[in-house]
Amino acid sequence: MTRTSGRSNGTMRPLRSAKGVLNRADGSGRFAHDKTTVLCGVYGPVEVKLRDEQLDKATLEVIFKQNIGLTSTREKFLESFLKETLEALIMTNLHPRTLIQITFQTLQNDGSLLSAAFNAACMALMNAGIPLHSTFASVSLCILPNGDIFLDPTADEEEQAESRHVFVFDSRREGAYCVHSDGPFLQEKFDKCYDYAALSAKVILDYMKAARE
Amino acid sequence: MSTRIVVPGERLGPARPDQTLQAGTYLRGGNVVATVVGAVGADDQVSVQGKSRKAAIPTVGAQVTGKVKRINSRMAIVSIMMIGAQPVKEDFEGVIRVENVRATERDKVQIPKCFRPGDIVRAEVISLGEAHSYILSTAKNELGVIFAQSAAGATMIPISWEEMQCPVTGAIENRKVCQIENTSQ
Amino acid sequence: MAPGNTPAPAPAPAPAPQPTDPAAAAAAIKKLHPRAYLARFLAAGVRPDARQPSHFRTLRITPSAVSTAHGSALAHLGQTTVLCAIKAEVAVPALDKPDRGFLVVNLDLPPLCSGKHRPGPPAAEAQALAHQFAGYVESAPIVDLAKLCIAERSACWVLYADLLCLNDDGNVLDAAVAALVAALRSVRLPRAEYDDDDGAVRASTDATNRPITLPILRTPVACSFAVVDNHLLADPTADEAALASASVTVLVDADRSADSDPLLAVTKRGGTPLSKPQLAQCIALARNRARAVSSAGLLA
Amino acid sequence: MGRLELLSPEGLRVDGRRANELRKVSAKTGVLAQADGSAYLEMGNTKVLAAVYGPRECRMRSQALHDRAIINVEFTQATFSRIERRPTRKFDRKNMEVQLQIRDTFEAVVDTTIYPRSQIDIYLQIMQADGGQVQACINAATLALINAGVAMRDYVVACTVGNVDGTPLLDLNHIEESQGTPEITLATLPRSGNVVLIQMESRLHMDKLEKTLQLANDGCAQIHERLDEVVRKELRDLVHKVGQHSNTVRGVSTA
Repeated sequence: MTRTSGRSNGTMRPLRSAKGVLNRADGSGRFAHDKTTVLCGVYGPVEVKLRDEQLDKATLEVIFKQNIGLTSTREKFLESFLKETLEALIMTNLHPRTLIQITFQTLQNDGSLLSAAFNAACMALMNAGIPLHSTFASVSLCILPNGDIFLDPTADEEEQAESRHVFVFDSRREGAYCVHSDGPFLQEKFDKCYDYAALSAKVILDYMKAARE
Repeated sequence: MSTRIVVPGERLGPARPDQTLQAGTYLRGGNVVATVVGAVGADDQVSVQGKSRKAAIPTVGAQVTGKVKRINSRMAIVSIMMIGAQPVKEDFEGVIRVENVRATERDKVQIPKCFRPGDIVRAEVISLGEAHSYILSTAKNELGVIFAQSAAGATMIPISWEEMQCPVTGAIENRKVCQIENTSQ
Repeated sequence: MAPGNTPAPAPAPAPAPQPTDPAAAAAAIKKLHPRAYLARFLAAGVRPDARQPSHFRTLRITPSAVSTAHGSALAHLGQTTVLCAIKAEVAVPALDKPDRGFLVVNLDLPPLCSGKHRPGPPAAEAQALAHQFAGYVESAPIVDLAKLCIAERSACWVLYADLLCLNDDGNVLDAAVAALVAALRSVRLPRAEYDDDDGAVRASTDATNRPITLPILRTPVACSFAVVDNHLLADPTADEAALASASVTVLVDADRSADSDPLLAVTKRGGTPLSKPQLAQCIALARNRARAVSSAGLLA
Repeated sequence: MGRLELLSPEGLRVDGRRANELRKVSAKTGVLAQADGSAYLEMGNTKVLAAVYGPRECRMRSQALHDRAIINVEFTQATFSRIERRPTRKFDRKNMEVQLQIRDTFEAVVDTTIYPRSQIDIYLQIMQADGGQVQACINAATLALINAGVAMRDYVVACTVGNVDGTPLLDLNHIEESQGTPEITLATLPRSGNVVLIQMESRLHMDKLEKTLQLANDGCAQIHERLDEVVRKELRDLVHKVGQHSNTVRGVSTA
């Protein structure tokens, strides 16, 4: 099976990014895997509502908006997923009893949306000067019914795939911060995806580093 | 077992004028009546003790243990986690006002020199307060901070009634310390 | 372990107000220093409920718990209890899938099930959990939806699977998957016929008409783990989950649980990065669990 | 459609009961570990689960009363509780009305003054509905409150009664309810004989009322007997356990 775009299975789509695109936010970033584009704005640390205040660390609030359709439980799931992972990557203990608000807006969705969101978050958090334990990057893959593994799939490819996988790695490469795989898949293929994702995450991190300079 | 078991609404016996009503009972038409399920105590002390210990809420005079949630110049806000020796399932909120921190030199008390967020304190409920939290006091020797961590994250050791020391860095921090020795004897 | 998640060193034992009673002292430590309380157990290689770190709680299934439904089951995982009831209705198939029926799942965590949940719209956490659950059901279908079609483009079955958590003592997801699978297996539908003339669906009047069971494709078993201070705890209770820095859920097929068989889903959320061997350990434990559940005949 | 014969010439009802016969009542308390108190109750095919949380800090502090606890009742019917699936609606007026009725019923009997500024939540979940949901909820809530150790002046027991052509029928099921039968729900405090709830939304001649209410009262007495049995049996079991592990058992202390 070949990919419609003429890409090879292990090639990512062209990456594009921009930082500081929102002038009212404390930090912002836009990240695009070709057509899939997510904009992320970071506000904070700001005052937190008493109810959400935490003694020893900052409270994160993640808001995810799609470009089309009504909000559903899908957004809540993505928000909780992003929040739990970002909580581990941001040095929240440096800003106790404050709020860091991270807002995502999908500009266009052509597959690998969650990965684009994570990558946009990394750009925006760095832009906002929020201390991180490390930079991070996310990679999506999918496995087709014939066993081919496609890196950075488009929406059509995700639709045809038997299983879909999202990974988040940090620059220290200690392990996966977040894994979400669904659909039937073999463990050996999963292991392969893990390795591909770890390698590709490094490529994205290098790209981010270059984009920063 | 000779213990008599009663259920809510069951008559325990006629009320006598010299008697005070015990927990778990009420008066109905000259009789003492149970309000909870349980076993009846000795017959001169008509009382019922059921699972009501589970349903503990702070009362005036009760000793409570809790964690300091936040402080400001006027008060420390405490999450009440235990009433007496009984852990509560869900925390209640209480405040220690600056004038209730200690018994002497009340006008010199500075909250940040007595409590820090995260400290575990023992206090007494002195009033149910008005609209908001339970009003607590630590103005007794056996009340105050019973557990605190230093900036280095170590459990600090009390060295006087107003100081605690970090065993790792040796740094001394100010607290309104609870004198545990007195209570455990 | 990420530096930000490093737990404070285990504090000294909290002085209990009445140190005479050891049970009361333990209860006090559990309440005031939950992390230290759990850490002490884990240091000794056991958990507060006497389980080994890799042990799951006992799964029990009470089939056909609701007589007003076409199929139902009550799943108990320790004290966590989830009820699943399935009602079937007839509907028109979707335009893009004219030969398929529907399975609509809905997982609800009402305030009844835990002191955490308050009345009103479901909390974000509960919604996220419900979505994760629904996502698993969609990406690894349990029922062959093509067999739920009564007449192409005209009529099909819709199975509404309503799951209600009755008691939330952690790991609702695993219990919910078990309740759903058991309930789907207990479904009995009347044999239905589509009448072309008036467009009505009627129960077959055939004298030998026997209720039909659902075409089950697989038996997913969800196995969740919590990471607490670098310990991997299978099937966490609510107290353990509250202290966890990361969670892993592995979905395996109990009918095909050999090492070479496919997995159905892997989700790892939260802090603490997990390496490939750690993930592999979760997967191996999950397969063991699925085999145990399968050999106990719980979901047959 | 002709009216269904609710009472046969032999005096039997659609489900074979006699006019003054209750459905089978069975109950169990302490069924939910997370709740402070809980009960599961079946009256025939009407099945309800009750959970009590509290007394605990008021969720909305502005609602707290300085001299007594507030009681909050949430009543929900599972989507699968009836023959027809019905999706749960957020603000169902009928449900809210039931919630208020049950709340008022228990405010009259729970000793709220000993829990100032706190809140007691009673969650009622109908698992199966076959008529008489309100009576089942009240009976289940009584058991759950007793199980939680919340102080009550007496049990509250509830019973419904209908009237078909002058004959009072005890404990209507869904078929009987849906025939437009006049129906009264009565909740009483069995020991003092006080009535805390009486509800009727249909037409019944004054002359028939007394006889109907009398039957409802008899029904309440029967239900009280059943609930009392459940409570005492479980308490006996607990005391037995206390006897076995002498001192450290939460619950009943035999001081």
